Amino acid sequence: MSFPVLSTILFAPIAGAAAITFLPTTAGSTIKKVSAASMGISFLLSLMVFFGYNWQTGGMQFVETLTWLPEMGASYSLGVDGLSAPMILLTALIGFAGVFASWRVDERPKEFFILFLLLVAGVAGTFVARDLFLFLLCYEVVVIPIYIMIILWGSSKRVTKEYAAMKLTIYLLLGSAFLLAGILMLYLNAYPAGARTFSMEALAKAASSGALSPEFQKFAFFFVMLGFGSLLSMWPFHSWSPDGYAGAPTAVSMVHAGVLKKIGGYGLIRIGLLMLPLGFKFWAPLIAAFGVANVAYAAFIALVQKDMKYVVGYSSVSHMGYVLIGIAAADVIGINGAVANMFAHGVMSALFFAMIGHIYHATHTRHIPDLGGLAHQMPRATVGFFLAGMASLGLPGLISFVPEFTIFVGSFKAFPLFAVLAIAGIILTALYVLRVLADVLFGPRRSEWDGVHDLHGADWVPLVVLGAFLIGFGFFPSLLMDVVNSGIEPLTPLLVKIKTAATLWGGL
Amino acid sequence: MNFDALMLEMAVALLALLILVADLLMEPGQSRRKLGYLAIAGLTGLLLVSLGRYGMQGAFFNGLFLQDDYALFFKQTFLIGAILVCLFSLDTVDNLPHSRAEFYVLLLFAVVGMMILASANDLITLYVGIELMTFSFFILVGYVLCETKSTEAAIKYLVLASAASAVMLYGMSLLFGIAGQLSYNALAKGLTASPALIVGGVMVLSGFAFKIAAPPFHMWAPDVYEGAPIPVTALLAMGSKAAGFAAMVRIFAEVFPGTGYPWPLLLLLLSGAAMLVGNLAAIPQTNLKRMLAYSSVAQAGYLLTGMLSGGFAGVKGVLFYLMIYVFANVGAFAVLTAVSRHRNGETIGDIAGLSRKAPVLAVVMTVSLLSMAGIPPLAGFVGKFFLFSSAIDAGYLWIAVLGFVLSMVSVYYYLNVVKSMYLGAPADDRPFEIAMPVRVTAVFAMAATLAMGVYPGPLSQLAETAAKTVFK
Amino acid sequence: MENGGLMHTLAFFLLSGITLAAAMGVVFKRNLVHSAFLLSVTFLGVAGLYMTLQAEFMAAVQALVYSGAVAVLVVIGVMLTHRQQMSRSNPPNKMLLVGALAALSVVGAIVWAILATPWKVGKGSVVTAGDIGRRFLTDFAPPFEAVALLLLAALIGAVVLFKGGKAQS
Amino acid sequence: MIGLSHYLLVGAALFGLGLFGLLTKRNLIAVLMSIELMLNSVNINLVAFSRFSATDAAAGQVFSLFIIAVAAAEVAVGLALAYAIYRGRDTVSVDEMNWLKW
Repeated sequence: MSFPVLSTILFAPIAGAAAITFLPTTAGSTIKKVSAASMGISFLLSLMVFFGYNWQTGGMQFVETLTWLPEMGASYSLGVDGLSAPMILLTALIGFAGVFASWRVDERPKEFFILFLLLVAGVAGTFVARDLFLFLLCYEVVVIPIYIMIILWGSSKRVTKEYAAMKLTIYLLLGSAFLLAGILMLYLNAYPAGARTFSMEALAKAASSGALSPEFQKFAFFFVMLGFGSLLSMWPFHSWSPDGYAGAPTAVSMVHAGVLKKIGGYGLIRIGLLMLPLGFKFWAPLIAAFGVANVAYAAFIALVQKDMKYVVGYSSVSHMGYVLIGIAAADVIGINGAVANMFAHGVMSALFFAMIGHIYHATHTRHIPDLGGLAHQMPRATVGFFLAGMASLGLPGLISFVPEFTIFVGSFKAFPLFAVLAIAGIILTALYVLRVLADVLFGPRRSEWDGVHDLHGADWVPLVVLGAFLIGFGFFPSLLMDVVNSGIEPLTPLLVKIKTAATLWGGL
Repeated sequence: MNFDALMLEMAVALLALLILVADLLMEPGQSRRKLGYLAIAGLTGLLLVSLGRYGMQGAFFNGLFLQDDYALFFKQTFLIGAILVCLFSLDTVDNLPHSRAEFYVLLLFAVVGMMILASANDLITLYVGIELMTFSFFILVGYVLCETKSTEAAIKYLVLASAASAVMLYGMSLLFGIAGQLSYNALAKGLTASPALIVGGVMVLSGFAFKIAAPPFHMWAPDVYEGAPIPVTALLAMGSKAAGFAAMVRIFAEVFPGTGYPWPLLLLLLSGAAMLVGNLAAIPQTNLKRMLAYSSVAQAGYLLTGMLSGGFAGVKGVLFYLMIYVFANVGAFAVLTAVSRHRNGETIGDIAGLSRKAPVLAVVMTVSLLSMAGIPPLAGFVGKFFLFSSAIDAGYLWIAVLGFVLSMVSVYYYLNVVKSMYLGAPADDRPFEIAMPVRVTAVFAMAATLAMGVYPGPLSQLAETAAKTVFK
Repeated sequence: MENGGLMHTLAFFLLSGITLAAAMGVVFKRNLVHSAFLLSVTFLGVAGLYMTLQAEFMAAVQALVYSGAVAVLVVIGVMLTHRQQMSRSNPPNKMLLVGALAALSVVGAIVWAILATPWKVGKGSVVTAGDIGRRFLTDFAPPFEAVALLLLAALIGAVVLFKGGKAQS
Repeated sequence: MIGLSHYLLVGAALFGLGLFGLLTKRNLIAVLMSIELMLNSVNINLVAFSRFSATDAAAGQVFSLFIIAVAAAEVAVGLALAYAIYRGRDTVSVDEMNWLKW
């Protein structure tokens, strides 16, 4: 067996966390260096995975398999395909940037970085798992560290951080309760007792071989949809998200908005579409409708927010709407766009939160009316903020233009009305993004911010690495799209097969 | 008479008598810690011996006493629980005003009772096993007599347990009337559908519901848990429950299936009620022992789902879950012992700021509670996975959904404890002293909870082998 | 006593009347001492019923252990713990109605079960003390030994609790 | 003619009286006495069954002997507890035990 790249990506943060437990509480800078080193290893290896992934051959690569729980049919098996390669890169990228965005955490740094590294490892695990049991294990690992991080290092604004943390935790866990039930049903029904397996490939095969009746698929998919929908902040299960992000410390907001939510979209495709295709098709119109609700509703709310983090929080809810519409289109182009958009949104929201975190650290406020003219005092942060904002409204040449465009192309055939409504949502996005940029960065110089620090030292890292991807993938979209496409293209036969399957409302 | 069949029970009983005699030979004022070590060493030795006894099948005393892997698995569960409880109760016992050695003696007697329950294959053995366990607990619960709470809890436990026994006995007498015999095998053949079977079965089930603290017979649990000394609460929580399930599963697997009544429906109601009542009532609790009591009511509900399917898959889940529940429970109660020694209280306020004073204990507490909630990668998740998948497999989907949802609700009150430990300010500035045995127990319990969550293979195989021996 | 005869019928009604009347006294009397003595009478009545069932050994044990030991123990308990006015020492609590309803419904269910079940009468037989003794030492050896432990536990317990009660005062 | 059901009905009545006392008595010792009534009703059942219908008649009587032994021990422990709490509080009324919620 060759060098276990994926396992190293997964276990480097865990090893880092284990090393930190033996460091004294006072060794703040050593703790940060250990975290940076372990995340650095993960990041470099994930770059290697992403760029080393042979998208012309496609399929699962970097495969690792170990027997784990044979009597349950679960194995420790990892691998990446075109769908998960971007996601694992995104995870490591944001995890790496997150460590540097937390460089100024001086209160109980030991606990902070242990929890952060565990969180990143958990997220990474969900994306490289080829086994549903391993996926579940990693899926729920992430919630508890987030809870503790929010209550300890978060901030109370509109709602207290305890409330925000509890709300987020309970929403996600309740969602996961339904997800677990759905997955268990799938596991138990796909194969008879004795031959049961958690292997994702085998389960996908069960669906295509007709072992799962359409009624069962509809039923089970509903549970899966509730689970992943609440994780993806699908309307009406979204309300934990803005509160949670506003309460969370910067790095947690980055990871959560950047990658954790994406598990929802990833799961809808990997588990919902592949393992329960008929159920997926049946509920797709509802998902698309919820997606439109996400786009429009969250954008409207974002317009009137006064706290920067709430603006970005609602903006992330709104962007997830596009992802939902793209996935629901059940069409290669739409899903391509959705996956690419998840990556794009991950990078830009992480950058957004990193910059907000920095501005908040410098000015001690996130209240938009209190801020203004920061471009004078903080030109570097302004660049980052501006980049993220422009990407958010889909400026050509930045990362999210191509994915969003692809979603519209893909979804227009399936849901013309919804696609048009969603395009209209872009106008709202432009409005709230520009409003924040104008109110916070531009305008007359304000003397009270004269003494604040701009980005310096470790603060540069998030801006540089995230910005590089924002621009790089913007100018060379094929770097991203080719890989994604290699994962989605093979779904064509499946998508064609379910083209005529029953749906909730017929064609819309 | 077959001594080999009774080997483990007799060895534990002899160990108890040995401690009793040794106590008489020791100076009155002398510390009784050595006797505690003796108990721990003896039990550990027996645990090791018992590992070699898998695969020994047999029915003794005319088929009234069974030796099989199922019973053995339970006996090991009890032994492990008792060893860990002894370990973290060493200091508590040292601080008792009197009768320190008798504490270990009674604890061992309780273990003998549980072991007999696991092997019982007739109603008399079952009854006597229950009573031996319960009697030891009456006294242990009331052990700290300077505390009126403790005495009061003992009285409540005595009255309610005796009443529950009386109801159960009445039910048993009706079963005897129908079948004319008392052994499970004979009952299985002789029980015919009749009104007396319904009434008798329900009464027997009520008695079991009391032992496992399932509603509406759970009312004793919060009071008794709160009043009893912490180590006793720990043993009561896992021992009484595990022993209750040990006997109950056997009866429901061997005696009731052939009678033609839908017994699983009753279990379904009991299970749903336990999950709902336990989880919802736990939310407003501020005393951690009461909170854990209601949480244990909820655990009984989860465990009952494993009995719905009436097959070995569910029973395997029950066995697995009970074993890991022992570790989660020991972890939580060991931490609580340390906190209680420091603050002389067990409320959520007493545990505040624990992460600053004793970070290791705070982590142990967090892990134990989250395992009870069933969050991966802790063992509780795998346990619930086995239980609920057996229920879904048997067609009881909605009870599993309810279980999943309510276990996520339970995270709410568990996280309140976590919040208090991590966010709250410590209530005092005194240095926090942790006795070595408590620390060792706590860390061991946490390691076990983690290990069995990440690699449940060996334990689940063992549980499966054991579960299969009940379904011949 | 031979089964089925007039004597037997008379004895049954007399003894069960005594038993139930005494039991009602145990429950409804306001004076705890009276209740305790009536409890003893109930036990003797039950012993009599055992005689009518030709279970002489049971009757003897019932009379000795229950009427003798247990009832005396209860009386001692009453005497030890009650020094105030005895005439109102055994009052009911506020749940009379609830308690009555609960008890009645349980008894109703039991009576229904007894009357509606076709009992297979006829196979039973008279049991001698020898049978019982043999069973104790063969089949029921494990519970027999366990009960010995249980009595020891109760003994230890009584001592521990008594000591504790003393230490406290 | 007196048959099985008669004895069972006497047992049922005794059980009901015991249950009623258990639920309505205030005094701990009275509660213990009520439980004894319930246990006696069980014994009547067992002995009656073993006389009239049981295939294994001895088992029923053995069972009731076990119950008698356990009941005696129960009374002993219960009274010791009653005494302990009486020493501390000067009362054995169950209602007044309010440290814990009843």
